[in-house]
Amino acid sequence: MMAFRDILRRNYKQVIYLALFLSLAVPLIYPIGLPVPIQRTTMGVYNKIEGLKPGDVAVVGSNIGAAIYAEVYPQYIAILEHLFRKDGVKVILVGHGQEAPIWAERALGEINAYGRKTYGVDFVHLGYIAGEEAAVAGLCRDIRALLKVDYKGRALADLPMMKNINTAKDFTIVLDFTASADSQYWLNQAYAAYGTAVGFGLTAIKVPDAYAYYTAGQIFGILESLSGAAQYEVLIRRPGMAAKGMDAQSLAHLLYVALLVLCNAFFIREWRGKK
Amino acid sequence: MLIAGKVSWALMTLGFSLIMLAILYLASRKIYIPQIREHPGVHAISEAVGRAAEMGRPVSFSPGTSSLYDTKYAGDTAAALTLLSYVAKEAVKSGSKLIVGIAPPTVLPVAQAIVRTAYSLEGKAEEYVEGDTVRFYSPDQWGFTSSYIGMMHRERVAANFLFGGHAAEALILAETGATVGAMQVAGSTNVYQLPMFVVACDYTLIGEDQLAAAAYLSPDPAQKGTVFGQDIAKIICVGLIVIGALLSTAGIKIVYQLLAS
Amino acid sequence: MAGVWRRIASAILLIASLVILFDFALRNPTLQSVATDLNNWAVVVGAFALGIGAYSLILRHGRMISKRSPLWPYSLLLLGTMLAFIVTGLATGSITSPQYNWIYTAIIMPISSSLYGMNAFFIASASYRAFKAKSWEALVLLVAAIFLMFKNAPIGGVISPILPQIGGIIWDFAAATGMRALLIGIGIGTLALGLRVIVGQEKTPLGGAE
Amino acid sequence: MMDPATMLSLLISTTLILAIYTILYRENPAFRIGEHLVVGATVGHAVVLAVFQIRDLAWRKVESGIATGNIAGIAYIIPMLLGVFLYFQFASKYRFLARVSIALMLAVGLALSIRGLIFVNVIGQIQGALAPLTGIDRIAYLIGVVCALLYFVYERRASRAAGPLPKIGRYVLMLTMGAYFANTIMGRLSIVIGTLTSLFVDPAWYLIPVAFLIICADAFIRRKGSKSEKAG
Repeated sequence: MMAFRDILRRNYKQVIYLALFLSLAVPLIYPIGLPVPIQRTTMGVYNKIEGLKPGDVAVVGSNIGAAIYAEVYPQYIAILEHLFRKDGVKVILVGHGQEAPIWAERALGEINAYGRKTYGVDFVHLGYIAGEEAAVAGLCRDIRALLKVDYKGRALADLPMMKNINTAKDFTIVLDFTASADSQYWLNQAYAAYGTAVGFGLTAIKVPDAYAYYTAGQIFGILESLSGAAQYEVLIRRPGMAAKGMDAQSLAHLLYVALLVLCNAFFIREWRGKK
Repeated sequence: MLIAGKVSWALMTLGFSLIMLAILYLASRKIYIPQIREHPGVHAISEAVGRAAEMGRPVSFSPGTSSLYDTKYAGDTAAALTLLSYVAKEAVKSGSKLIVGIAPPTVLPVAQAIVRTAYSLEGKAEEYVEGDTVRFYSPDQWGFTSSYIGMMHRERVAANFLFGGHAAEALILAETGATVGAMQVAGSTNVYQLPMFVVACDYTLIGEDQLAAAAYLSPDPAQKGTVFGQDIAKIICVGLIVIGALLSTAGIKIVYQLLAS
Repeated sequence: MAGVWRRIASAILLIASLVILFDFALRNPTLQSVATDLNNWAVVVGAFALGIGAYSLILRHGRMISKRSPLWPYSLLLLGTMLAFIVTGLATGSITSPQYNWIYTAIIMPISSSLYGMNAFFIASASYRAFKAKSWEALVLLVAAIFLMFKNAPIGGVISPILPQIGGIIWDFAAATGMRALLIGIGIGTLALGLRVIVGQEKTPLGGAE
Repeated sequence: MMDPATMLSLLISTTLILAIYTILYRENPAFRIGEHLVVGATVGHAVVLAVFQIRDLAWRKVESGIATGNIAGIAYIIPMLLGVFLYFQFASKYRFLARVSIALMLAVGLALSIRGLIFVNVIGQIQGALAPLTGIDRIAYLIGVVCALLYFVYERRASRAAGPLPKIGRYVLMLTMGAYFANTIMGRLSIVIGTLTSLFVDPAWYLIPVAFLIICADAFIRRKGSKSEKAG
């Protein structure tokens, strides 16, 4: 017992690291299924997509990069999955970062998009548009003035789905996945100028900015970081990487709180002892 | 032909600059030298170096992972280099070994020049070892991090200074420093990494504190003038906020519109 | 000779920074193209600086190998890896060739992501050490952190729905007050530091007062 | 079944991840190997990038500038010269040449920072603070931001004249630091969860217990060693 206490005092860091490793690894191997309460902002996105009718057009802004992959990519997968389950809803993928198309293609592969629906009829991948907000504005004003071909170089005229889609007026909803101020682009260009409904999938750091728009009723919903993705996975009953990670998140957070309580308990005892 | 929306920027930059330059002029002519309060972290720098000398263990310094022409943290890097000059002089005076770890290649020649000068000013030019006192690690954030923490472990540094634009590696460097028992003073203008420094380091120069400390520690007293200029600029900002908020409560949005012009 | 060059350095510092500052507020195509070129010039000069870094590394590790200092095999490993990357990169002529990608994903990616992820472990040990309520300041730090943890992790809402709400209030307050003041202060401080360097009062960032 | 190249890549990367994480236990040869590998690799990578950058950003422009007589293109000789000047800092006689190159980089950086920070940080944040005082929360925000700003007043007399406000500002800043610290946890955990998930794939995860066994053995040997030292 003495020896154990000695180890704890001298190597408390190693003990903490081991505890954290276990609290992350165990739920990853044996998922516990801790409850995930659903936030209003997530419900907003879910209800909006649930309410889409055949013929509606959903634009998915795929601005995922390696830096935000961990938080936003799971949301992206969950949303695409939900959209692809809705019959007759047309999906357009477009981004404004160079990396965007690579991640979009990877996600399409992951949900087996090409096997489930017909490219050009049910969904189109436009690749990425260079030029930041000006490019988004151009896309909203007139798609064909900005883009002649899709990601793989097929002419837009050859894609039957794009026949009646010309401006942002023809988009039913826009869901932008991003980590930076570029979420503003769609809000300014699509919502403010054409009244298209806009929603976001964001990293935790960016949520506070977007929250102001949500409370003002300018956007229909936000997916917040990994927890937003996990909630969505629960909503569409497709537990994936986020829901699995959520158990680990919960346990790790509990461990952090326990550590804070513990260190203060030790501190107070020490302090009293000195008195 | 000012661009719409940038008028307020031009006016504010110009106005603040004039105030700062005016006080800088007054101070350099010794007409008015403002009294600047000392941040406890500034005092801690020399204390940490002294402690390292007593223990016979080295002092380490990182001027951040942002380059000299960084679009956001260039000022941060410049401030860190000014602080490096101070730390180097203190370290040479006290006789403790100094190790400077560099990530951005553009900062390397500057840091080499600063440290070399510090050694030769104390007449210890032979103690400066090319490539070893100022060490280039890697331009890559994580390459740099792995080397820096490896160095802290192997050299058992007793004082560690982290200034300048650090990114996600901030906590890793600071916590490793704490693990090897170093006394640490840190500072940054990267607001997302400041909390990491506050939690893991002994003293932290929060945001503007670091930029002001660079002026405070300068041997040239005139530089304190700009610190007072900073104060005036801030008090103007406080005035704008208070008046603007009160006016907008009354339904007048004039301050907001002025700033948006 | 040296005096002339020193004056050239001061002139470049002043003119280049003024061009870039004026370009922000004035609509002028010439100014804009000069500012863009200046920016590119800095990047080109910066690319040359890497040579100094590589030289410095080779000098240090070469010395360690020749002196057979205790860690010399690692120095050999470092220089060997560096050489391998340079040769593969220059030989294939691009950094996107499959060979290059393979060593990149096998070596750089895993090490970077594991170092990045190490933050989670260090958050644990740092908070255990630092979040003792030794002073009122530390107590404020601690309380804010605890409520934010309950706000973010789903478990917080399960324990009691009030916890995330308090966390939300603290978060809004922090973003609207402390963060705001911090950002304003940094903007003003950077302007002041920049002015000192640009007008030549502060020479240290140029390489120390000579 | 995986192809051999992927399998090899997976095993190497898993080994490296585990080697890097051993630093949490103590500094050791496995970590050193990872450390020196990543430095060598990233510097090599950066050298290649820099060579291409000089070629594409400067050399090609000079070439086409000479061909078409475009002065702006030919002018890219200047940064290349300035780049070479940097190396003169090793020769004590010509050290002043390097200052010219440094001045250019510093001017660009400082000017870009000033313009962005005044526009986004100062003007943007003041605008954000101008919301009407419609509720108790808004009033609290106003008082908080003023106190926190006054904390950053450095002149002695002005700071004293502000009374207790700078002190309150310090608490506001600490609250902010605590909140932002805790708010990053989730993102950081996501990354480590991602790394762990990549470790738990079939051939890779066998290496985890091996790593743990090595660490335990080392700890045991060191413990024994330190005991016998005490005895001796």
